[in-house]
Amino acid sequence: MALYSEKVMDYFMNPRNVGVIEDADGVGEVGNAKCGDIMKIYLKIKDDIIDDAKFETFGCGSAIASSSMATEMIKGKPLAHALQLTNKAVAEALEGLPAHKMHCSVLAEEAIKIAVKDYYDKNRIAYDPNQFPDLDHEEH
Amino acid sequence: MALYSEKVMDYFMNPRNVGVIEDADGVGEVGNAKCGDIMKIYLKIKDDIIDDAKFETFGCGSAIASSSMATEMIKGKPLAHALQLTNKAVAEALEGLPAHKMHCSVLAEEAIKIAVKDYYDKNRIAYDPNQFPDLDHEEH
Amino acid sequence: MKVYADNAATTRMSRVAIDAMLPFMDTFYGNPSSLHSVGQEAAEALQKAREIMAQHLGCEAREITFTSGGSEADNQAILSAAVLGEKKGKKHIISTKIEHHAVLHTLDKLSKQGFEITLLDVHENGIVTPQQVASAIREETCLVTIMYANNEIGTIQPIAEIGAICKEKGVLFHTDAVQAAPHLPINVNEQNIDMLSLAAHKFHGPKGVGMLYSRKGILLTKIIEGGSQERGNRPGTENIPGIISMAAAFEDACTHMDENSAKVSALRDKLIEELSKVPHSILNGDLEHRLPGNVNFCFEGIEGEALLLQLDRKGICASSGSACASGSLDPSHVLLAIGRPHEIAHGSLRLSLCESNTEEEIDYLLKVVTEEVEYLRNMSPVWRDLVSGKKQFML
Amino acid sequence: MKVYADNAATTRMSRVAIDAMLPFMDTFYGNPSSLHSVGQEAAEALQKAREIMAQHLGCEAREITFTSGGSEADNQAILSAAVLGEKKGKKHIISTKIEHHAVLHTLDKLSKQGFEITLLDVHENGIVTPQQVASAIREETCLVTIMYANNEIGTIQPIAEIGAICKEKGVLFHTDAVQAAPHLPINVNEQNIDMLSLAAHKFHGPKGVGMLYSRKGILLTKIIEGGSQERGNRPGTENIPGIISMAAAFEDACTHMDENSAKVSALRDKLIEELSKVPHSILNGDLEHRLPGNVNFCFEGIEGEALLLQLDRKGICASSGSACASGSLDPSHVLLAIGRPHEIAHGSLRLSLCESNTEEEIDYLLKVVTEEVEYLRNMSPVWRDLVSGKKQFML
Ligand SMILES: Cc1ncc(COP(=O)(O)O)c(C=O)c1O
Ligand SMILES: Cc1ncc(COP(=O)(O)O)c(C=O)c1O
Repeated sequence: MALYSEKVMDYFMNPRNVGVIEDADGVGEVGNAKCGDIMKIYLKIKDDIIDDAKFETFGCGSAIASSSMATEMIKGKPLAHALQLTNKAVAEALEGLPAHKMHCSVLAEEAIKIAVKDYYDKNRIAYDPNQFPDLDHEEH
Repeated sequence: MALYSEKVMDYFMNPRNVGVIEDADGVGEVGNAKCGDIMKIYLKIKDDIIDDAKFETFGCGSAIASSSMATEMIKGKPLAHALQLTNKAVAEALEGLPAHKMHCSVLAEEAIKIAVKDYYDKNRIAYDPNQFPDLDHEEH
Repeated sequence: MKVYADNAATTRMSRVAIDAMLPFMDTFYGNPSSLHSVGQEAAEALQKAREIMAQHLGCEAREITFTSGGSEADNQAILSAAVLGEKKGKKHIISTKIEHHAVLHTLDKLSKQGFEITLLDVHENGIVTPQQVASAIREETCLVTIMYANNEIGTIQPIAEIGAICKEKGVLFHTDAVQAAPHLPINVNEQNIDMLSLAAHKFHGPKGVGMLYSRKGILLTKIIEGGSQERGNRPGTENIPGIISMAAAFEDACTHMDENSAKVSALRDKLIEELSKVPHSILNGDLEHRLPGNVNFCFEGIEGEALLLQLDRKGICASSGSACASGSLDPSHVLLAIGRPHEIAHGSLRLSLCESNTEEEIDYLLKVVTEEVEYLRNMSPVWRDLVSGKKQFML
Repeated sequence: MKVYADNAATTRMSRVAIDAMLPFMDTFYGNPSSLHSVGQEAAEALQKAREIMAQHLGCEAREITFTSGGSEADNQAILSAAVLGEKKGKKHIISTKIEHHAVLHTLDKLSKQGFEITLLDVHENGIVTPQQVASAIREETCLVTIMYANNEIGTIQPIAEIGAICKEKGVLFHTDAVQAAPHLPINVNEQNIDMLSLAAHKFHGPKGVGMLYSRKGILLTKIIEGGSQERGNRPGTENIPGIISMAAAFEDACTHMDENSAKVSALRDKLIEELSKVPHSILNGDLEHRLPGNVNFCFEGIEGEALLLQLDRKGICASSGSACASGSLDPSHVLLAIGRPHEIAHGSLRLSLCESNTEEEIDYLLKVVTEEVEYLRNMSPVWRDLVSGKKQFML
């Protein structure tokens, strides 16, 4: 019973999609340094499809793995799909996270949603605000 | 730091003067089986000298060693000498007893004194009763 | 000849237990709380040890808390039940007069804190009946704690039946299985056990390691404060080599329980049969409901410590009453509880066997014990009085 | 390359410690409470171990109580002082904000029982001054408990001076020397220490064994009830192999204290000098009053756990904050107490060395730590904001 599953270690050690998209269509940043985790997701969107996704993360192993896995799960998928991504799905794709690290998958879910919202806002696309997390809350 | 000194073990393992003197001139018995120790000392006395001394003991290793050592310390000695034998002297001759076993040396001292008193009583020799332990007390 | 017949006091570590331990001293020496691989290797081994223990107790791994020994496990079980009881205003605890001091002294402490303690009497064979327990349980009872098998006289209690009564009445049931495990079968669910204590050094495992099983849902009270080891129930860096070794020894003993038990019981029965022939002696404990390795006799007219020292001189390691009580001048509370008078209780001998004892050793034991009892009787003024008719034999 | 740099979490058992232990597993395996020779051999070895510990602490053998570890020793010391204090109506205890959880959580428990606890602040280097202690002592103070050296940042406290103040004011002084011993000299009389805790696994001894020194005359409170082992202060069959092994490891370390300390300090100083060159990093703890083996840095813009995992992948075992706090998401209470903001405290790395670490290992450590800090900074949005000027550097 190692702390992390092999999948988590793989996505931490060999993170997919790490980096910045300079001309991103949507950017989402959640978390704060005081709590020890910040995630930033960059999206490149073409015809309602996520053409590219990248992340930057300040945080623990499972935070890095969660953001890496989350970007992989939405790349090439329609925006609607990205909006349906749950933290549970991220954690399951990682073959589980320790209970006290589940919040990392929540951050990944939120960062993606905020990035989509950013894209909608920038492009003045109408949406239901209730489907997005509240940026101002401080607890993670 | 074994429980008992080598001397105690020697006097327990190879007890000197164990046995009965059938025609003893004085016999002293102290202790009680409820407390786990009974000592009986037999004295043969000639011209105020302890010609022979033997013991029987129901009790632990240090009780047996104490009675054996005590009989040895008084054999061939004047009665006055036997009356001056202290439990401390017995314990010292045994190179020490554990604190919770010191009462065994007290029993040995008392048994000898009671045996001398028995001799005085049988032979109607006057003595100061205060120099003898009180037979009736139950604590040891 | 050297004969170790004091396995109820402690046992020699087995090869299995030592071999299991060694790699965790200088190869897998990590702290399981450390995130790095050396630490996580230790964490994995710890979890595996927990699973092994759980498997043989019929419980879940997370229901196991490793402790520093049997005493700590007993203390924690009882204190936890007391804290839970107190919250509900239930401050009555039931136990027996023949428990180990780790239990009795914990109950003394609770009694000073306002708990009411009922110590059940036992019958002459050392057994407490389920009916006694049933009648003692009240509305305010929060715990029944009764040992599986007694360390001095080897009596096995009807714990499954007692457990069933407790379950029915909604009272927690703890059993001190330090002497029972792994000589007797244990399945905490079938036997209705809520909490159970073990100590590794009683089954060829290491000293300084024990275990508390506690059914899930029972909130444990910490007796040591600190880090969050053992799900927060037992702070302090885990004794990994000790725990691994305990699990190996336990598994080994459980696997061989039937054959060991058959072998040891046969040796025991021979000892009991032959020693019963010593005049004015008596077996302590029950003949049938008895630990495979336990033999305990009282011999009239002699004192136990002297007998022990004589036996030791002939290479035999035995005990009189319980080893832990040494330093005390009172005879064993267990022998008094089964009705032995003080005079007789002082003259007790416990021989506790294990599967490495041999037939030849038993023959030697019989010869030497018989001789030494006679030798000491011959220098005992009590024996003289009995033989001469000045006093009456009690046995 | 494999580098174990987490010796403050636990150490690899030394050959000396293992060799001392082995014979007590299957040759001298007796229970010291047993009267027979196998038991008495164990009792003699136990006494010898006690004398060895006493000799190197400058105390008497009977002032030593063996426990299951450092946490238990800390708990027992503090509870004993509290019980003694309460009897005299003195219910105030002084400690610091950077103690181990074994101390802090015991104090929390006492605080719930009506004790008033003063946790002194420490300076940015982690030091508490004797003057702070002197001004905090009141009429009702029954105990000052301050660690000899801190487990996270390695800061050494002026315990002899603090002890002198306590002695003058008639207040008991306990020090948790779990990290200090046997790397720093200890003499309980010269340093005016009334109680002191040790744990064997921190100095290449076994896990599951510790020790409490308590000056004669101080009545200890049992935290485990049971038999009369350890002069009645610590019931439970003694962990003889563990205790013997602890004494051997302690003696070995005390004998080589000067050379080990010189060697380890040199390695430490090189690490500190070189890591200080990493931009936007800071050393935690005092440069001078520092454990020979402790190095602790904060690196801005990254998180400690991720760094640990990266280092582990390269064969380096290190720690971030204290191992025992793992499972918690809060940054180390010690780093917060020395004034590191949360953001910075999250990015800490502790490397703790011992005498078997080598120059080559240090070079490897330096190379890998520098690389991995840079790697993680490059994927950190915080670092990007700092570098781009969107946020201001704190370090
Ligand atoms: C300063 C300090 N005190 C107490 C302890 C507790 O010791 P143990 O885990 O051996 O109980 C530790 C180590 O974990 C420590 O570093
Ligand atoms: C029945 C029983 N309970 C508890 C204990 C205590 O175990 P330990 O000495 O390992 O703490 C013992 C053994 O001494 C025992 O025989």
